Amino acid sequence: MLPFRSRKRKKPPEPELNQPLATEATPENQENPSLSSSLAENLTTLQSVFANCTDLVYRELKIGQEQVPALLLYMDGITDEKTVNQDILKSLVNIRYSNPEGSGFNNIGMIKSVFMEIGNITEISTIGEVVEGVLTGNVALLLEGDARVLKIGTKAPIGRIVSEPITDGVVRGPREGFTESLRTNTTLLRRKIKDPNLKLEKVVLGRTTKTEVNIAYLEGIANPKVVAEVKKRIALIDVDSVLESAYIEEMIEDKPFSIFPQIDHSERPDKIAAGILQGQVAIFTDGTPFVLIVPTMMLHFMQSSEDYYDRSIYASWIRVVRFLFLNFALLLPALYIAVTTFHQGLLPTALLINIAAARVGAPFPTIIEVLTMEVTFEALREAGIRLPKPVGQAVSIVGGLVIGEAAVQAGMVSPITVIVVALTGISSFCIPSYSFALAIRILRFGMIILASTFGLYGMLLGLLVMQAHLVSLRSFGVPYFAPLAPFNLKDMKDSVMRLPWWAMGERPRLTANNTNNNRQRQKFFLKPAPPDENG
Amino acid sequence: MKMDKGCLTMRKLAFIVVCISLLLTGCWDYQEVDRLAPVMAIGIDSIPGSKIILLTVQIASPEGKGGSKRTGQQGGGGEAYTVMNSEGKSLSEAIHNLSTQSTRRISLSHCKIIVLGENFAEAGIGQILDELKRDRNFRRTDWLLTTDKTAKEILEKDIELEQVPARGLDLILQNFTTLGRVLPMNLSDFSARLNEESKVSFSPLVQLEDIDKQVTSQLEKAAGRSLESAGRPKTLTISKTAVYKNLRMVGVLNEDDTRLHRWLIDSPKGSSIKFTYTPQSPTEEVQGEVMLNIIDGKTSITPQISENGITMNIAVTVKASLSETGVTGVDVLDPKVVAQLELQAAEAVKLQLEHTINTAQKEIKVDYVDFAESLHNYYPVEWKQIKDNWDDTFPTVEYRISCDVEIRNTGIITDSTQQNESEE
Amino acid sequence: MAEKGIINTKQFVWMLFIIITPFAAMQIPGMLIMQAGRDAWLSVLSAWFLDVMLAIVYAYMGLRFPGENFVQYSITILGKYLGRVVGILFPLFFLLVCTLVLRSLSQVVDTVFLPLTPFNVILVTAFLVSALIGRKGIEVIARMTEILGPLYLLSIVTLSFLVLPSFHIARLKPQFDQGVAPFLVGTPLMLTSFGVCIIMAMYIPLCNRPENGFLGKLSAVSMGALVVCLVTALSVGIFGMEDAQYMTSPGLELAKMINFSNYIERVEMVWLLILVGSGILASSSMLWAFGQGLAQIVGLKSYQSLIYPGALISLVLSLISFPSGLQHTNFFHYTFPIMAAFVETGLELFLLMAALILHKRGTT
Amino acid sequence: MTALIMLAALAIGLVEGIPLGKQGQWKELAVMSILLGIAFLLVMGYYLGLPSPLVLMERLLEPVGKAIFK
Repeated sequence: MLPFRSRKRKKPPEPELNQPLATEATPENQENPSLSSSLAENLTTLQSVFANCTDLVYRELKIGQEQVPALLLYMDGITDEKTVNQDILKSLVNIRYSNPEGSGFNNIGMIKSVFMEIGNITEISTIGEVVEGVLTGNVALLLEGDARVLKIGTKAPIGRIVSEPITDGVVRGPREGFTESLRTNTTLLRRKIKDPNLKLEKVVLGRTTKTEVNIAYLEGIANPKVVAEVKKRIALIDVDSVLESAYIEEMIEDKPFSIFPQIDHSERPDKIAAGILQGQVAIFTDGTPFVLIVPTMMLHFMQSSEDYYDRSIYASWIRVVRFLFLNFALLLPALYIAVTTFHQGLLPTALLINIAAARVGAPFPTIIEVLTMEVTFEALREAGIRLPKPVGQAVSIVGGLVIGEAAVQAGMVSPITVIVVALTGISSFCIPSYSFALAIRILRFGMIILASTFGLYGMLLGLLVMQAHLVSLRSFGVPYFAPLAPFNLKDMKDSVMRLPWWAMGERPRLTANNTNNNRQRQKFFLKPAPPDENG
Repeated sequence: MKMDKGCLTMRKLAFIVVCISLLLTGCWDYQEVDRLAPVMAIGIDSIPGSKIILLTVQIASPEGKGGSKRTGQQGGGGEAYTVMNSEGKSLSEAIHNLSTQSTRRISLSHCKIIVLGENFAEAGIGQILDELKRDRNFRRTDWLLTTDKTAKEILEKDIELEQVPARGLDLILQNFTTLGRVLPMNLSDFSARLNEESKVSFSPLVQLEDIDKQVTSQLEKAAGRSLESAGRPKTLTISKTAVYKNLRMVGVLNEDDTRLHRWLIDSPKGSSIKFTYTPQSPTEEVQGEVMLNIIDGKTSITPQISENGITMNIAVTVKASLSETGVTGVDVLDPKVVAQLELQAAEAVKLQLEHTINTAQKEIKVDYVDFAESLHNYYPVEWKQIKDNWDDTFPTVEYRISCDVEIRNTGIITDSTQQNESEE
Repeated sequence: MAEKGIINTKQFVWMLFIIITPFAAMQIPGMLIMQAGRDAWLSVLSAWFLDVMLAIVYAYMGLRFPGENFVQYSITILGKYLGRVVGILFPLFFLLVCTLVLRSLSQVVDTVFLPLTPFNVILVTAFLVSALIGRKGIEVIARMTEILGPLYLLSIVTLSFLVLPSFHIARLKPQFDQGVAPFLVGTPLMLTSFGVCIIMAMYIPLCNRPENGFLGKLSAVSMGALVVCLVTALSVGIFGMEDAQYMTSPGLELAKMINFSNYIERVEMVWLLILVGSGILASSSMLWAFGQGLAQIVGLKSYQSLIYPGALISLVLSLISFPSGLQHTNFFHYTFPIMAAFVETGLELFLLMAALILHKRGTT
Repeated sequence: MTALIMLAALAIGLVEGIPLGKQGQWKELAVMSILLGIAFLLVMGYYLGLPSPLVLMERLLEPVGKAIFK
């Protein structure tokens, strides 16, 4: 009865909604000794904490006329060398001030308020804070005779410069993408939404990685229940490391065993901004350009940010095409098997004869042919992604030959199978979201198996089960398959089709806050039109 | 509603296990398409007096389809179709017997043509009809054809321009659905008609005609010498109609009657009217063979029961375009002339229709002109009395034909500029 | 209550519609034509009218006993013991309908899709999927009907347009050929099929606006009647009355007739797929109603655990009760209408009378 | 078939029943077991040659139906 054991797992205690966030709740304060006023003592403590950390710099110096010993502590590399040298060291060394009372220069508050030419300075007083501050790229200034420490913010702006995102490509639209630096990312967002209501709440996740996570939402427009739910779920995360937003995604999604992704992510600031503007909540994670956005509905995976920059007619048409090819990607090989091996009566006569002619002498049954080709295709795709770019191209050329011409020439597979597999491959590239396409890729194999057992009836059963699962999913309280089911006519304006911007007067009901009047985006049919020539 | 995660997983696991176990045992109906023998047409013959059915099937063979496309494989050639024969006490038995000679599974789902041989049709087709309707593979859209020869002969014949003859027959009949003189008959309509009050149905008659020889011999006669001829094989033609009554073939309509029969029970659309134009005033001398193409038209049969008996009012309205006037001098710009043409065309139509109805009443004596059905529709109460001896009543039914022809256009020229032959 | 889901009026309409639709795929139109001949489509219309009348009763009872379905208000009206005895008839009736519908559809699938696959396998898979959906609760069923319902309606309207060229109106004439007797007999036969949407009484308490119950039912039954009416009228008009009455599924034969300028043809399987899908969905609703009703009678906290056992009983019944399709058709033709009329009309009117006489009223 | 049905009953009993037992919903468990038992009895009855309840209903009501319908 092993599988049942998991039921016994105790659920984590349900947190109150108004409970403070995780950072403040961490029990560090108790086991975290205060600093002493002796610099030597502090130094010993810190050296034991940072034993064998060769990248830690201890810079001892004496300040003021009294020559008070001081210690600058920072991690080499993650602090900005220039700031440390020019702003901090210079201003410290240049202190020619003597305490008139002659009691020595021990006032760390004075350095902070009078001498330091740096903006971001906080006073801290525990070892733990010092350690965390140093590890996150700050400079700690310790002073003899003072139990307080100055944490001077000098995070180095390392990382990529803002460049065009690799995923989510567009023809028309902004070219900037998120980078690995959290602050850069939030800056990109802030530059798009200049509103004090854009809240960025900070959480630190990961006992070891201490990854900073920001929850961004637009107060008054985001649904407070969703915001609270996001905060609650994130607060419950207690892991030792968060290296990518996927860690968080897997932790907070509604149905962990569902095959469908329930949280969307993007590299594009404009997409995230648009999501926030329609009431979604974004989760920024330090160290990754991928920002999560919740709640997500299935349709979000089928939309590209470019849909909003193309004219609405084109965008609607492209969305329709995408849906068509979504179905192709899911069903085409299965349909091919079902029709050619179960329901030959369904084929037009001429096509039946053509397919039969193409299959004459084929050594393997259709199902094996299709499965082999599909698996080969998957391998090809995987090989193309992982390898270095020049090699990847070679792989796709060779692979294209293998699964294309050569296999047919050798009489291993019938040409029609190659056409079907190729069309399926192209179709799966039409799905804008990579993670959603992955789900479809897996389901495709399920469909192939079903079709090879029960033909179209099997496909029907598979579709029914899949559909039942899809409509039963929820992402942060929002039905996953909305607005198609439950059907919501007003939200359909931005679903399979996209109405022009002047017709999208209201924010989507499902994501936006429904309790106040903020649903209205603009006046209805606010369309500056040319003057009426007749009038 | 909140589920415990653990039990949910367990249920999913169980579901997946059940599904997989079901799937692994499956594939009962799995059948590779190249292991099929798609039957394109079946033909049924019988020997008079015996209950044995002789079945001919025409099977498309993919190998012969213009040569196989794959190189290095057994490259093409061969016929695009093969014909197989078998016999049995019933259709299904004969089909089962086919499997003794076929390496591939016989698939009937693509059969579109059913040809009934003359002997078989005359002996009665009831049993076959039942099987055709019962078998899921046959469709009610399948065409039913009768032949005055044997079905075997028909199905062994090539059709020009088509690789598989059944496909050719199918195309001919499809063209007939919109235009043409013969009313094509599918299984559904055939069966529905047999169930109607008159128990009469009909199907196109497919014939083998040596058109090449006919034309050559006529040309030879005219030229007075023997001509060289390529000697093309006989051709399949569909121009006549076989009439069934109570599941038995009882007669054949000739080409004219076939055409007008379609006028009567379907519509005149796609047909044509040919008549000799006689000018109204004796001063005009020209006479010409005039041909009208019918663009649109409608026929309605309205019965009327009075003390004198039953009268059928047949009203035909036709919209036509002038396709040939035969000779010049017919001034089609003159409204009077056009009115004359219309009147005379209507007269011609009347005569032809009368001939057709006479054939039905006097010669074949079978009500294939839908009189019974319209009586049933209009006089359901009276029909119950007439019904029992309708076969005797039918030849005596009076009818009145009114015809209205309207010439819509005169083709793409108005008047002919040709010299009159007589002026030469 | 065990079911916490809430459905809106639109979903209510589509759910009822989906309940009626499988009958268009099954033997019902054939049987109806056998009974009523050319007047079959008129029987559908009159059955529609009577069913709407009946809907008034159900909607009224739903409002008189707010938040209660008929299982609950039969207990409220008739007391703890008698009420339970009467109340349990409804869930059992739904189980019976589930049995018949799935058996019927599996037969169609067996003859049309998979002739060589053992019938039992098809039956078991249909039951499995339908129980799976039923167990997910009313919201999932409601959302699925919202997708399948419009699809179904669209497909049947398209079908009608595509087969119209083969339609001969003369074959529908004359009406009342055999007098009004066939028409009158056909009406109750059809009414018992429409009557399955008494399941509305299970839905009304879960509706966000129960006062729309009657209007919802009216539109659902009107659409359902349109569908069945189209199928019967078109089958008679295309195949003739004599042929159509012996068809196991006239709707399927109609779909096989599609041949639109030689390009759109052989699409009957697509149509049938939608039909079977909606049939499975309807059965899920039935299983759900069975579990929910039974849970309320016994007083359980959750009904989910009853769905699979209910499906198993239903499966066993459909396996052991009918040795052949013929028996099943006979049952559908002669026995089911009597039982259905008793439960759908008799019981509910009895409850109404009892409520009026005993002056019972629900608590708001 | 009988064996398969029993197996299915057993599987349903395990999959659905164990969580119920763990949650202490004994009443639900009892009702569920009764339902499975009914299914079991029906199959056994069929195996032993007893008619199914639907057949009994049919015997009772079919004459009525035949009187009304053709």
